[in-house]
Amino acid sequence: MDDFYRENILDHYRNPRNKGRLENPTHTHEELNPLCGDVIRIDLHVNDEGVIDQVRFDGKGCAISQASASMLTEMIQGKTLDEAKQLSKEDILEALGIEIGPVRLKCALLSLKVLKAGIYGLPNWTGEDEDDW
Amino acid sequence: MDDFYRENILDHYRNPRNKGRLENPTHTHEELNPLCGDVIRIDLHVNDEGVIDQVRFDGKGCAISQASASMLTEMIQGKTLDEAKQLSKEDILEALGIEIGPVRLKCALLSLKVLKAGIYGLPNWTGEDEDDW
Amino acid sequence: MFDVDTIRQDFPILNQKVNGKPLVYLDSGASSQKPSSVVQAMDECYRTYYANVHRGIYQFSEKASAAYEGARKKVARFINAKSWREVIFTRNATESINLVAYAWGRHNVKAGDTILITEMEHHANMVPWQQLAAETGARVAYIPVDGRGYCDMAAFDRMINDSVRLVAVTQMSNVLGTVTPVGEIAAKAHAVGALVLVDGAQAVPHMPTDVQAFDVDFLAFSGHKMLGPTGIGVLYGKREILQEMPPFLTGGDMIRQVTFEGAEWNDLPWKFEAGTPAIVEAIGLGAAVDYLNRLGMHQVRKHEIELTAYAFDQLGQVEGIRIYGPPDPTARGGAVAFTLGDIHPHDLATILDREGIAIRAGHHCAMPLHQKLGLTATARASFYIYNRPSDIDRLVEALDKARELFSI
Amino acid sequence: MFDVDTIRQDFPILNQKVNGKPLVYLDSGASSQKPSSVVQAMDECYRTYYANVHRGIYQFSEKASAAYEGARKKVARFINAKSWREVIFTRNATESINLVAYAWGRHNVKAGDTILITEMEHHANMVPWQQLAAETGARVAYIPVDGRGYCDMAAFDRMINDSVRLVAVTQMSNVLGTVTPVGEIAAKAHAVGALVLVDGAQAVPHMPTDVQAFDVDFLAFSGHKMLGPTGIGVLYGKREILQEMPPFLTGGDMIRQVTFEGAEWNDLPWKFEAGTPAIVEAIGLGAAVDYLNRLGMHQVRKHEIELTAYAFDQLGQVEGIRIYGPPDPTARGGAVAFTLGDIHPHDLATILDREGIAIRAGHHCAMPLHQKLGLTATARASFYIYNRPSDIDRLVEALDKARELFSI
Ligand SMILES: Cc1ncc(COP(=O)(O)O)c(C=O)c1O
Ligand SMILES: Cc1ncc(COP(=O)(O)O)c(C=O)c1O
Repeated sequence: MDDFYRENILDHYRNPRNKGRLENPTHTHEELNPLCGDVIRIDLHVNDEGVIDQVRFDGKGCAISQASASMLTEMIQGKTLDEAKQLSKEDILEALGIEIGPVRLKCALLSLKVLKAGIYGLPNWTGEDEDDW
Repeated sequence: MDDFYRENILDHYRNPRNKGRLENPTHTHEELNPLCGDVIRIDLHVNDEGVIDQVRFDGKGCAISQASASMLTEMIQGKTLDEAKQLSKEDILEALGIEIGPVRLKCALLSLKVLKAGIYGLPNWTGEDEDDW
Repeated sequence: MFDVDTIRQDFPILNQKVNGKPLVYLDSGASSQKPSSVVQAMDECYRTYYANVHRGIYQFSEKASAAYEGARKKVARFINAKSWREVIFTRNATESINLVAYAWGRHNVKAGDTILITEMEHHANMVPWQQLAAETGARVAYIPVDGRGYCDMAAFDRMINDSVRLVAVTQMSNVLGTVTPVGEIAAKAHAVGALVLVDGAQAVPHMPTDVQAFDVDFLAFSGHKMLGPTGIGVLYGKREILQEMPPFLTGGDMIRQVTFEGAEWNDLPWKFEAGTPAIVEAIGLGAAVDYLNRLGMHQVRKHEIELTAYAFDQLGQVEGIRIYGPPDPTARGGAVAFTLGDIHPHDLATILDREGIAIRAGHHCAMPLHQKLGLTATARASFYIYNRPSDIDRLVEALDKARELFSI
Repeated sequence: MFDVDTIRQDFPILNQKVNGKPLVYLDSGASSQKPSSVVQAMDECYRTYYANVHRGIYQFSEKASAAYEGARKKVARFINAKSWREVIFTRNATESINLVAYAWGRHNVKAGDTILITEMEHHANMVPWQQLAAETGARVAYIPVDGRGYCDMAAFDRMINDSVRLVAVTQMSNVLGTVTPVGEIAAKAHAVGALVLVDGAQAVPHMPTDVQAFDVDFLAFSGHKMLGPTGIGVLYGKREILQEMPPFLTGGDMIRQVTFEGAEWNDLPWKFEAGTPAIVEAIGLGAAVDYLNRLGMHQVRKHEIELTAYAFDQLGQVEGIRIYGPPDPTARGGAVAFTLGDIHPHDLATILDREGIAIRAGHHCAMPLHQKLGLTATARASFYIYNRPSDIDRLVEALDKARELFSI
């Protein structure tokens, strides 16, 4: 076998970090991957200092979407909302550490889309396509 | 030049036989060639013996459609309606005496279509396509 | 006669490596590959006699017109239509169905009417009817699929009544593979005065089709799933019905006469073909029909029954696999949907791709069916004339690797 | 840079004899020939990486998807759209216009509203509006064409008022050649709150197009007239407007989610692309755009102005000829309609065909314009990048023969 499904990815998939829901989120949003019907929901709690002190993701999906969501929660936990907004497609891909085709890219970026589209109020952010020309 | 526009055709085109209208036709019908908007109308008078004793065609069109209409009137004049009904695509083509492509065929058969569709009451007779398979 | 190795010589695309492994193409249900003769027929047109059709009074145009209309006649014969005038070229099966929903549906379906479809329809044969219902106040009712994946004919018998205007049903499910009894459905629908539209997108490429024997009113299918090019589809409709329908798209070619005040429509089938048609694609589809005729559709069906039987045998031995749809290979087509343990079908497809094996994963444009099955997605392997038992062996090997990787 | 002899090497089809005479192809207004690179781009797809797009998780499908979406981006840049999401692939210009008539028109045009079009529209940009008017109780009003073939802008100024919902106008007449001032028309239409649809079927292949500079709301055109394959057309629409429109055709690919109760639509542009699209045709169109970009659209336009000027010069000397449309070659495109004495255009086309010259004869899908001109048909020669002055010389010679034969 090759190294597409790296240890790292399978570990996050089998043992997702921050999985579940928050009781009192300050931000919550979910998005669907129309390709397959997978759904990811993210709950955030931002404290008075503007810092994301709690984060949970929920949903069902493939190893790529689940692992990247799990990684994403680790990346934004403890950041300010503004810092978290800087998160880019490249950051996610770097965390996954694999080359990814255009279709599975939608899986990889689904959780980022939840953040951008819902929580940051960018409803038209589509994950990856917009600036690509 | 070649022999597509034979003497015969140009003669019928320049000097059409039986051109005009009848005062008291027993049958009258017109059809349009949707390809170009050309129209041909045929008036018949059938006498008590069932014989076509008068025939006129009217309309504007190309040399092929005009010449074939002119020839057609000569072919049916003096025939019974039943005899005239036997007239086929092949009869017209033989009279024209040329090889004709599928598009101009519509011009060549427009007057026959007027007869078949209107005067013989075969509204769905389309000239040439139907049986061709 | 039917020899896969010989057939494969006509499909050089299959003779490639993907990710270093010999390609195994198992996604013909989504779209088939094309034999060289189809690509050549199109090339020949572009390189030697291309022109717009119908109105051109010069050699290329006359030749192109004859080829285009000749393709229509080939298709008409292929499905045993009574007349070539009953064959309308569209872009794909989806457009064919929408044509009926707009041009027939908007004028014949009213509030209170029922449109009967099955639970296993492709979105193409579901959403247009949902839209029609939403606009007219009619309702869509769903013929259930039973536990084994068959169309529940007892339920159909209860549901068919004179409120039903149309029964729109797939002839072969693109997920479960199920072949439906369209002849029986048509007879019962006609008995209550309903029309029948058959979605033949999956069936027409894979088994003999006879619209007169089935006595269906409309049949929709796509060229690209039956060895033909993209950009061309077919709507068959009974002549009397098409004749009564108003046009769908309007513009050039579909008119007899236009004035500033309005227009008169052209004869069938051109009344439904507005604008410059997919000329070269129709010619390509004609060549595809020639190819299938040379093989013989009964032989094609036989080959796929054999492959499907082998697939059930071999896949059935993979631990953790679950296969959907009827297990009887004579009651189904060669589209085999499955899941493997809790491995997401997307992951499965990626793993298989890295082994050179092309399958499809997702909802296959049948979300409601997946919802009913309690799934968001399945993996699907689908077969065609160029597939061999060894392709299935390769699939099974790769599934075993996936099980290892995901430790199931 | 722009060298016709070099260009002609890319069009081997032109290097043939017809009826024993070297072919002169003067019917690009109906459909253009295709350079080898376009046919090759399509062949390459079919022979090396063909698969259905969007949902396939394997290499061919990913490559085909990238090529298909890449073609969209090429087209978007070619017309200077703000976003590739504003480019919808259809079958042809006719379908593009119908899409607007159905999905925008049925929801935005009411009884008493006006749709303003010109007298010289192609049926494709006339009949859909007549149908919309008939269904909604709106009316179609016709901007007159003046004696020289120009759009009567003074009349337009009088006709444009706030009952007008849409101005639908050709950018270049396929009969008169007239180029219309679409920028000015758009500004005045927007001033009264009307939208503007431009029929670019004849213009986009032949001159630079900038939808942002023109500020048009919709632009429709066909691939087959601009070196691309049949079976593919384009609808450009402003994003905000497309976003608000309901879908037209429904089915797979254009949905985000379907349940038994209904559906949610996909993002732009896919919301308007139901079913398997014309994948390979889009790729071919992308290659055609590449070809045109290499030549440069300003150069293409310049070449055609020169040819048209030469055609007016030479044809003008043929006794008995009457040429229609503006004589100023910078105010018109290279579609030149004419009549010769009382020779019927059909006869003319046949005579020319026998000399190896392909022109078009008929009403060119503009019957109302011909009615206004008092004609049933005209002959039309139309030029493109591969035509040369000597083609026009051959045309003139053959017209002289026709005059002899018909003794005029
Ligand atoms: C001005 C104009 N509009 C629209 C069309 C229709 O194009 P298509 O037949 O490709 O849909 C044409 C082509 O004949 C045209 O010349
Ligand atoms: C059963 C069925 N119906 C309809 C379609 C739609 O076909 P197309 O996308 O070619 O319009 C498909 C193809 O996926 C299908 O499998």
